[in-house]
Amino acid sequence: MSQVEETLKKEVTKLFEEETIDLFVGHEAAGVPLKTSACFLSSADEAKRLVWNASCATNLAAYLPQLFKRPGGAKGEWTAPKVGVVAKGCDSRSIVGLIKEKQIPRDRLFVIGVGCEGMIDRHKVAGALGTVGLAKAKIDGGSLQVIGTDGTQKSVELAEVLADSCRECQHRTAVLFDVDLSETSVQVPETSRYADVAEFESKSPDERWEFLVSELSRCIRCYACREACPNCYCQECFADETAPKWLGVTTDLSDVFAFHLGRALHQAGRCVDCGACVAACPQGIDLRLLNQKINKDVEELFGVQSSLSLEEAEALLCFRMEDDQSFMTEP
Amino acid sequence: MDPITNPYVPYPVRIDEVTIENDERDLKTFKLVFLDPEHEKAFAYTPGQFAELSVLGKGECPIGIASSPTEEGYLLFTVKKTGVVTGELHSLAEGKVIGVRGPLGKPYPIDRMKGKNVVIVGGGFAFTTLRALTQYMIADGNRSEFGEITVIYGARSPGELLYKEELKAWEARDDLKTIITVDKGDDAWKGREGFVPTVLEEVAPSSKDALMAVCGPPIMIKFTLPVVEKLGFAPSDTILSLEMRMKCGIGKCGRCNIGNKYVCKDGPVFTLEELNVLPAEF
Amino acid sequence: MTKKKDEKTSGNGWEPRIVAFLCNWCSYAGADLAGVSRIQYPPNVRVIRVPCSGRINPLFVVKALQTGADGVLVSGCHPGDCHYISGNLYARRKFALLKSLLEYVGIEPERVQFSWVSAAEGVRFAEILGKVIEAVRAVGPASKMVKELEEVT
Amino acid sequence: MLEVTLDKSRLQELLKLLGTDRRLVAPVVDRLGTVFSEITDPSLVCLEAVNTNLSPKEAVFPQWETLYTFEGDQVDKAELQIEETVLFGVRPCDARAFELLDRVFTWDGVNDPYYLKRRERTLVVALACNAPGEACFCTSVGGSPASEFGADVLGFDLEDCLLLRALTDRGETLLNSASSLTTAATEEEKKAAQNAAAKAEKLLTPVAVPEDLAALKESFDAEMWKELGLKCLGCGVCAYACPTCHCFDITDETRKGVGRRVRSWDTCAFSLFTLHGSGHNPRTTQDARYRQRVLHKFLYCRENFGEAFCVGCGRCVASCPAGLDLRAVLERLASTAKVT
Repeated sequence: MSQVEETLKKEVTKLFEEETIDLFVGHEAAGVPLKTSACFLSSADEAKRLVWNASCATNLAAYLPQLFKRPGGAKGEWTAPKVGVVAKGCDSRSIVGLIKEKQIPRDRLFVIGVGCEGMIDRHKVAGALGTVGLAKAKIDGGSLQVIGTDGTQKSVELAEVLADSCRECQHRTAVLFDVDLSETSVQVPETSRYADVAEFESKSPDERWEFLVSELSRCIRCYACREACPNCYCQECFADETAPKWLGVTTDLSDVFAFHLGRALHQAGRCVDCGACVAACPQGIDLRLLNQKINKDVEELFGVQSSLSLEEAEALLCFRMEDDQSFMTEP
Repeated sequence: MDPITNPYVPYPVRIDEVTIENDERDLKTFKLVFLDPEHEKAFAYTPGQFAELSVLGKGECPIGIASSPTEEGYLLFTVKKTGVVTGELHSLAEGKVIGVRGPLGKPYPIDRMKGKNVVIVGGGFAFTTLRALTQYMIADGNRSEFGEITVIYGARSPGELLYKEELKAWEARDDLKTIITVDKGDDAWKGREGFVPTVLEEVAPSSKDALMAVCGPPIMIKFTLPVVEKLGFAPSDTILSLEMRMKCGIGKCGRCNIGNKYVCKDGPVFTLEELNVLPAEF
Repeated sequence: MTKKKDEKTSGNGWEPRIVAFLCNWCSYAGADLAGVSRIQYPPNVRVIRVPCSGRINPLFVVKALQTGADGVLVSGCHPGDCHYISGNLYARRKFALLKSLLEYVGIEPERVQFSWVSAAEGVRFAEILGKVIEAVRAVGPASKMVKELEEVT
Repeated sequence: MLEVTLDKSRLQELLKLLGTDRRLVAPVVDRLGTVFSEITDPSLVCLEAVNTNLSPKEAVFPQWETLYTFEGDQVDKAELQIEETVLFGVRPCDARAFELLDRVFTWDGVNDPYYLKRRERTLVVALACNAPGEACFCTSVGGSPASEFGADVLGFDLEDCLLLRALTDRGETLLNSASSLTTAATEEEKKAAQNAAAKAEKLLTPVAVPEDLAALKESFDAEMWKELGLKCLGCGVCAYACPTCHCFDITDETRKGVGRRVRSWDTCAFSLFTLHGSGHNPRTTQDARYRQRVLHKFLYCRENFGEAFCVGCGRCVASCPAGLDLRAVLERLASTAKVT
């Protein structure tokens, strides 16, 4: 991926020099291995900060809406900046969704598409290391070499530590871009994108319930899932509303279920399975089980996947007379 | 759970009287009576302090105490209807039992005011604890402890003035200079018109041997402070009361933290000198 | 949050509590018609009138389950009959996803049901409601999703 | 100072004994690493856990707790019931955090009965670190891999045995109650413990923490907050994982006139944290909120309590979904502070 990183830096430098953009949103290295951070560049000479590797899991689309909001103290005329952004397949789909929902303006946005072969799930790496922390990591072909904080060395298959979303991802290049840096070699896996959900569906109702109870009882209500999600841009989330008060703010399981069911339902027809919520969760809860289930239903029932194009209406913003209603109760 | 030993448990109080204060009917004064005399004794307060009014099932809201401890047997709180708890309070009739948790926070520096002239400048419904302070100073036996007392109080319109009957009584007193103003009067209004800062400048109370207590909406404060400075009141002699989102009221929950101060326990009363060194996060 | 089942099932006193969200123009009128026509239907239902089935926020249903409803019935106008032209057709998509998701997480499918009932269908309303109540009765008191508060001493 | 040695082969017996008539909470292996968990099977206790996924503050300041229940306008008369607990295998940084939390919950003589009762009923058996975790920097904020603050007993992992040092009377009573399992520590073992701690200390990478409080105050208007505010997602991970963050919310939950008043974790990073009923918000932007968290810890707490509210566990660094690194922020603050 270092080749792409080089090209990316050059492209961004050019965009600044040609004054196509005022600001660029990309990934830069963070303080711990296998983690990156969003960065906000405002000049060509900062392009060297950019990185592109298998730890660029952040969905940068989540950062975009704030950039187009008029700042609180701004006086007089205010023009939104021209913003460049690097986008994986999932990021680009979120961008499409945000444009359609009028949270970001297409004409102030310059999207650099990149091909993606999947991002590393740090939770899985932590799990593989066990009781020790991660001191160093290096990607070496198809494997990941890790060194623990106690000096232990381990080699794990890269495929083993890829995020679940990435394992099943079938949109590995940007669906919307102004420049596309993806290589022709980007392979789409042959698995179904709903294999994990299908497996879960095959369990008995009580098994499913018990599993979700064990997952969701890990929730600490930090809302990292919500804040990392590009779709969660509500000024006031239903979970924070006090009139009406939908749910309590504690880790009472009923409230935790209500929160996560409510959030998943708000994502219906909008979730692009980027895995940002799973990656952000400090407790490693498999939130994808809920979101991807809805994605599966949406595709099966309404024949669409979320935010693949600017033209197609989102699933819950349209209907067909002949939509399925076999689930309805008849006398 | 004992309210005397557990600071999170409110004292039960009965609503004895509800007075609608303004034309918009979103300001009500609640007269509250303790159910247990032990609780009343434990609730020893000084003007400027506040309490958490508690409606079980809805929550709590911090409200300045509008009564003065010299008014024995009850507490007064003037509450604006803004959210869930205050909305519920406004729906409650006389006889209902609610909770009061406090007294909380630091009061007005009464000891420093003794022997001095005191200027009180209030605007709108923020007049509540200033009413408590005034009432305290003019109470029988206390009046002689203070020098000249000047009260300047304004509201948007005559109908929005708090404690209307009481203001009339104050105006009639000769040991208290009371100046009432409204931004804009109506046909029946015979009194003064004009914004509080302008009136303050006209009245021009002397800053010599005097302390000033100011409380009002942010916009009033903004235009009043330059006048206060012009009149020669030192920041250490200018006293304000802050409003801030609060939960615990006892310096734990962190919500009202500004700089190294917690408004609930270090305030809500601050001198301008103290506020000047705090970050502008209020 | 899993309620001890025996508490509520013990004795034969338990009756399912159903919350019915009915649209103002069709299903509510249908329920009303059932009433004025003296068609018997069980008293286990608490009706909440909404302007349109399109007004149903899935959170209404979740909240009902949290606060102790054993079953929820949502009913609106038949497709094509919506007072607001298409409110029920948008709603139908939401309902399909909600029903599927709740079943997927392990909540008994009997607990949350959807139907179309017109203003003229008093009999149909009574029949559907009866069916819902019997289905909920068969699965017993709700336990999953119910929020429990402590006893007060 | 009582110092005893426990052969590791007898660890299970010790844990069983500690857990008699008490709740035993200790680290166990989890799919993400290690977590504190209530122990029913002592064989699951993991001595190797360096930084558990979340801090053990939950033992004294749980994610949520009922302050009291009520019916109508009557508050429940019941007294607070708190179980006796022993926290085993707490790392010295986390134990030190208890000592810092004590100051908040007794500040100005106003005691928090819930925290204090939990604290009083919780015995802390700490375990000195032999190697640092992923983002550890305890020595830069006044701690050390063998810090004695906040714990009743401090243990040292010496391969085949544990050296256990009583730090409080309660700790001594605890060790005395287990005297059948232990032997008096030898000079050699004491020395080994000291060496292990010294070795661990050398493995830590120091972080420059701004010392000049006046300069730190100046940093309020620094440009860096804007950039950090853009990156910060505004979630509560850092605060909830932090052993010293203690901000909370109080809310009522009710049904049919019966209910409870609960307190639950909250954080200054949330956009609604300071929102007034009137709609006014003193901290409207994320940069103001991120700055509040950092300055509260490193400036305001130092002014109020004489110590920064950070024990250098690094959890906020390791778990931040935005990749924000408090260590880097401190370094930047320290260097700006020097310039000004």
